Amino acid sequence: MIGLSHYLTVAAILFTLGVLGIFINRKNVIVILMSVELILLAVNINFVAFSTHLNDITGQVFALFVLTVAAAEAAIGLAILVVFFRNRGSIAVEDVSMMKG
Amino acid sequence: MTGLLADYLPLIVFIGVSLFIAAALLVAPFVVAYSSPDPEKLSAYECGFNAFDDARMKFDVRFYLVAILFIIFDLEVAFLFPWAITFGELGWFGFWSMMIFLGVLTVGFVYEWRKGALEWD
Amino acid sequence: MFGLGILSGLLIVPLAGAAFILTLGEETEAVKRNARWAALITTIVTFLLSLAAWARYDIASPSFQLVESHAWLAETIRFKLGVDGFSMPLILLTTFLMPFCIGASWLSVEHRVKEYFVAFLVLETTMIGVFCALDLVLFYLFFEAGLIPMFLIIGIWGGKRRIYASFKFFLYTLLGSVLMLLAIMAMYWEAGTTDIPTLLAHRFPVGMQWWLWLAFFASFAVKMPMWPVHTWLPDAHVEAPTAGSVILAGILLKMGGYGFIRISLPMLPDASAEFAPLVFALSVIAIIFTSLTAMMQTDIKKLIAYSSVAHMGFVTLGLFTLNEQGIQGALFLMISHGIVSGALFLCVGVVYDRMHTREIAAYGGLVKRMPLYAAAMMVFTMANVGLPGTSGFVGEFLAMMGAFKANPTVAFFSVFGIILSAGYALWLYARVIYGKLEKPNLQGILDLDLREKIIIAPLVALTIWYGVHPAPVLDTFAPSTEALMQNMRTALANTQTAEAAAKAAKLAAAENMAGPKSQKIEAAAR
Amino acid sequence: MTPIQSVLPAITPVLPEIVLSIGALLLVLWGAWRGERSAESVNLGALGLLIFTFFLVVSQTGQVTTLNGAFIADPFARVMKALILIGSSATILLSRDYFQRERIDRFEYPLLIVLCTIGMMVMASANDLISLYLGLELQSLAAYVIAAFHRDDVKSTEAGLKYFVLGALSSGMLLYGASLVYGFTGTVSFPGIVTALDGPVSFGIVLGIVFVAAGVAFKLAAVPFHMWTPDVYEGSPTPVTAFFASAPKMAAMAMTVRVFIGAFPDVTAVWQQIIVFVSIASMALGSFAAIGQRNLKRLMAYSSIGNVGYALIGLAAGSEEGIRGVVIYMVIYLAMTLGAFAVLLSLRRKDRMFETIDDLSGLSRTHPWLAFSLAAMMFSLAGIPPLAGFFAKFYVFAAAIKAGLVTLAVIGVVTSVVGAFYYLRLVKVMYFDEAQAPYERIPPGSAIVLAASSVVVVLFFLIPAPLVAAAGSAAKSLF
Amino acid sequence: MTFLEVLGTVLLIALKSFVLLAALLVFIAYALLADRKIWAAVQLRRGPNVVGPWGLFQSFADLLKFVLKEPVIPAGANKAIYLLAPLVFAMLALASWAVIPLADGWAIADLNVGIVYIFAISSLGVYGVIMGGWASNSKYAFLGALRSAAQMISYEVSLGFVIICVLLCAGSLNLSRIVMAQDTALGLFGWYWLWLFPMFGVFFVSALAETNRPPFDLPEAESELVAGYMVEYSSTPYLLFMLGEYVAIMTMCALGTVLFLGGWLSPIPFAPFTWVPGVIWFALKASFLFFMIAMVKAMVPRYRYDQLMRLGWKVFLPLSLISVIVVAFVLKLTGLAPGA
Repeated sequence: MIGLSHYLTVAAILFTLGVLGIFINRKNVIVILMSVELILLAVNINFVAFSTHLNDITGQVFALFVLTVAAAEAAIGLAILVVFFRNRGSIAVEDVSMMKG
Repeated sequence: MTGLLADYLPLIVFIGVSLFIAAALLVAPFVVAYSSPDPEKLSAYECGFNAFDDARMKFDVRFYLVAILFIIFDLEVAFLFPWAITFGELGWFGFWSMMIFLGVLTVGFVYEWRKGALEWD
Repeated sequence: MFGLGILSGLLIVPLAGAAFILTLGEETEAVKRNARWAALITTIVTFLLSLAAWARYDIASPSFQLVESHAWLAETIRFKLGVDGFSMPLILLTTFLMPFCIGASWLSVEHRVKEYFVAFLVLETTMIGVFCALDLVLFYLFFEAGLIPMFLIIGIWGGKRRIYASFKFFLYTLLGSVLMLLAIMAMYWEAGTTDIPTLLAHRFPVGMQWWLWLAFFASFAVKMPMWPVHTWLPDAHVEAPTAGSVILAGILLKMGGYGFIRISLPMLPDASAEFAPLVFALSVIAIIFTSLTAMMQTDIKKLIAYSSVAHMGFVTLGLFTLNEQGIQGALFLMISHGIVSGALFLCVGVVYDRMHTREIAAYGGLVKRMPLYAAAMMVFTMANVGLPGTSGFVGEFLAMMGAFKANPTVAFFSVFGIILSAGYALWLYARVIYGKLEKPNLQGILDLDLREKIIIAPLVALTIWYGVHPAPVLDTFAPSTEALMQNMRTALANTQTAEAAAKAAKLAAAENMAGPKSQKIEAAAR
Repeated sequence: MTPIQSVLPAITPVLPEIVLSIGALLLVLWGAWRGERSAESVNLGALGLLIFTFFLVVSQTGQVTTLNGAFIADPFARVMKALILIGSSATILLSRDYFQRERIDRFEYPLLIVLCTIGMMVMASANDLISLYLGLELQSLAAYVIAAFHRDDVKSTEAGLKYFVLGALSSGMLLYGASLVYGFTGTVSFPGIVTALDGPVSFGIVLGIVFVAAGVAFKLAAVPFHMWTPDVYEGSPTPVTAFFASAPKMAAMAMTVRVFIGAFPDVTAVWQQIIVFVSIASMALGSFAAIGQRNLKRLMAYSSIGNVGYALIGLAAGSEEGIRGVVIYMVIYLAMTLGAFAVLLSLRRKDRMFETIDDLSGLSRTHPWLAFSLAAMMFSLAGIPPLAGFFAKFYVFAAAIKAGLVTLAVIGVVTSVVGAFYYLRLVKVMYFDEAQAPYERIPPGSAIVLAASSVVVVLFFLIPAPLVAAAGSAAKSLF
Repeated sequence: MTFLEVLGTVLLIALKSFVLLAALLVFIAYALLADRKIWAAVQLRRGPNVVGPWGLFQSFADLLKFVLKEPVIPAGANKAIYLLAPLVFAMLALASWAVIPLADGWAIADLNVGIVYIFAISSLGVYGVIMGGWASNSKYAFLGALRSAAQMISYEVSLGFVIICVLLCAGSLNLSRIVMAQDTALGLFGWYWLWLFPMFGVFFVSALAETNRPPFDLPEAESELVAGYMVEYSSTPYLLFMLGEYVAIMTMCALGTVLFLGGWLSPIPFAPFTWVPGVIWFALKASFLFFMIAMVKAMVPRYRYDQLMRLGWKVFLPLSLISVIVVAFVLKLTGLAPGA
């Protein structure tokens, strides 16, 4: 049967994919936004899995908050991306490089 | 079998069946229908001109705006669902919490309205 | 007045003068003049105030006097001021030298006059603060704060390589003193306070004294400066304006010595005794090596700078002899060197103002055109060499005496230093003052004017006066020195007893350990 | 499952946040109603609101938790909130002139600052992971937007984008850590976590703490999660940079302290090494990387990285003295940063802003007071007494020494000497180099901020007791 | 439970699902015909009348025609996504029907979150549209897809608020329970269409917009956009889009029936009307809604796109938002809320 550890493993894999997606991705900023969502998704899996496992509602409440914030974050991320695109004419990652840090 | 599975197994089966029907319809003409492609037939519709660039062009930023507005408002709806079904059991605290929430939402809405985010032209 | 005592007054008066000068408007000729006079009056008032403090000071008492204490960072870290036999003479030296510095800068500083005098007055406050602080944090505060005005003085009004010199000066000194800060904190947690009188009575564990001493040493050695961390000094001296050099050599260098006598020796007696050989070695190297270096110099200021390093070697040597003569000598040497080296830099300033060069080779035969100058210079050179009859002699002689008592070998080597100093100082004098007046541009050089006479005359008088009658200064030092020595002797004795006891206890413990162990082995064997 | 709460929770402890929120909403409506003409009035309104809230915060006393234990109002929270409010108000003061001249003085800017401030205040008062996260996000989301506020400027939007991407990543890390902590302790409330951790520590908890620490380090801009800082600081409009360097730093530090001292006080062994490492790395990078910078905003970015490293020394000590040191450090850092940016925002000539080190050349000739203030800030940042920066370092180093972290303290002082080098360089440029054409008159907002922060920095040593006492009681409330 | 038992259950469900879907598709075939007939009647035409008596087999003939037509995949298209799009669209449209209760207990999956499920599934329909428009690699298709998507999501928000109003009254997310909550002695006057009449109106119009029905059929407006996102499609891929749209329309009718028209309940709550099987009432009500939709198509002129968006965001959204607040207040003050 599928247990807590399976959920945690899936979440860990998703989380890793998300982080790698941000760091390794060299093509498109949209992919980065998606990676961020992936990370939050992994976190939510964790929360809900723990919540069920512990028989405690808090985790699900947290997950709901995370969802909300994720939406707001996506909205703002997209907005900034649009503004950037208007100025730069590109959303390729290598073009986000006016300043080298 | 757990209750969860009992609830959702029919759903999965149903989706499977509808997928099957749709897929059968999709595949059917490739199996039975006559086919003779030629370049003119396969070119994209362009009012008689040849397509001069990739069709996936830049498009109006307002579509993004609609998408963003949608994300925000649709999510608020998601918040309202649990509140609505436990509405009777909630005390005044729960009631006013959501009213404040909706109030904030309204303020945001007014702001968008006044900023012209809801105008299409 | 406002619950503030005379020492606070000494800190506030220069600051008030600085604030007044700051309020003067755009830099016009009139404003420049006003700034000069304001600075001069402020420093003279400060000097008079310090004389008033001196009048109230009871020379016979070894304890801290004129103490005032105000709430500050915490109950145990207070704004506490006070003076004793070590600090009072140094405060007087500071306030005494300041008017001369102002006078020396009267005409030579032409641009940004306001800021110049502000920097000097702030510097004066910090220097007085160092000498009268009775709290380690406060001490550190003033000790470090002096860097800022000095940095600006060298950097803005200095010579060609002023930026290099100012950075080197600042960073060297800062690096040394931050370690001191850590040591102060450690002392705070150990003793629960940073109050200097309390700490003087506190016995730090011997193991802790070690690294505390090293941390303080890092700071004071740079400030002194001791060999091999002295390299900032020649640069700073050469680049600084005349008055800056005077203050640097006259007072700032004394802070290191003051730190040793105020903190390292009395608070960390065991470590001081332990590390004395190290200090001796460094001092002797400084005396001989820098004296030799001084001989090679072609720049007058640089030569005097190296000679300062050498003289400071005598000071550290004297301090760490850990006997009355050595310490007294070192202290006296600090005062004397403050006057003499200051005066020498002023003399260099006199010719520099006229010729705008400090190359030794550019001068020669000045005695023909500047007899008064030559005479004054003669006195200071003699004092620098340490000839009897000048103030330089008393200090060096006492320090050597102390050194002979403590470690004859070291004393023997340091004698070379005196010989060498005679060499470079007289050679310098010979090359600049004597010889043929053949340089064409020296033909028209003028002797001391009234301002310069006013500045140099008191210094000449003082140099000779202290040389023949050193008693007032020595008497001031005496009670505090005695108290210090008393304190150290008991501390060292205690440590020795404690060590012996510990050794005994260890032996006993080892025996006890052996007892059950051997029993166990026996039991096992059975 | 807890029963649905029907009793109204105590709202007086949350009053400052509520007032600020309601005020913000009213300002939104006012701004929306009046359109672009309202920029001026919204600016004033936001400023008044922040100041009013400041007094509200200061007038509160005692130590209470409310909102089901999610929110705590204690002296620590109050001090940090007061700092946050000061930082935000000062930013608004600093911004007006700049935004007017750049013609981007839209009324949203002060509003976003206010919203961001609400988030930061929640962070300072968070007593469980949920409120912590919500506060953090409210702060971050507003911050992303204001970073890209100059929306026609490539640099600004790029800064916003970078800030967003890395900020979102860091929130993700923090959340992942939070989920692990929740899973292995069964609770999200800080006191609950303390109770749950009373025993052997599982690997899951350690992992959770590591991720939380990473997220927190991101928000603090501490090494090795600092890489966004220089770009974001350089790209954002200068007043926004001033904001980022001030108030959010306070909030991030408050959050860090809340998490580590509030939730994990008994597992110091797990996180102390992390904090020590982060602290050392930040101090070192802050000092060495700054040396090569020409751009003042980038320089301030590295300076802020270094300063966070110093402040973290206090946290690493993990003691009451340490936290007191952190609080004092943040107060003084706030004054120094705001002062430095006030100067930076005054470098304007013929509608152009100047922001490289060379533009400061000879400032002491043309603008003596400006140069004097900036020099004071720089000496203070370098930690030279008697300026306030010295006391900031004094308290954190003292705490480290007491906690036995001598190596950390030694590294700290050594890097501070290295740091002194580049701060001195600025003084050198201003005082030793040739003068340029003078700049325009200092905008009044900058003048006020500069005067206030100069007074704090220069005269702090005269009356340090009130601040030290406040910081002491703040630290005490956490132990 | 053995493997065989599981297999048996699955097969049983599959059979039920198949029957339901077959019935639905046949129903839609005639609904389509009815649509055309009504339209024609309004315009005083006859409509389809060739295939079979009164054109009764017209829809089946159309199906045959589509299957036998040559499937054209444009050269520049992204083939996989191009074919996946109609599949996804049709499948999602059909999937909603799993939870709709045709009568008491007549639902394939009587989910306790049924309404959320429908809400979620119908939102996903946008993906099919976007995929199709993007994969076609044609300007018209792409623009049409964007406009279609924007329109669909714009109205979904107010639809959500409308549903919240119903939920406040019903107190459950389960569709059967929502129907049961309308089962009062008042009969058809106890249903929510009366009590929430403005919401019913908003729902009806939103349903039109949500399904791209006239007068909101802008994305595929023949005169401007030559069939919008479907412009490049032919043969059964095209059929699947059309089918999906009609299924979605029927879903909306069914949903309207459940939420506002008392589902399978008899309008007059006593015998002999209660003897009539619930599914008949359900079909009648849904048909009535479909008739209304068809009439709208026949009678109302098409909107401009900006008018459409304005209506969605500036009229319906505030209206439904205020309704939620008003309904909540009324329920709270009168104590009528379920479970109070």
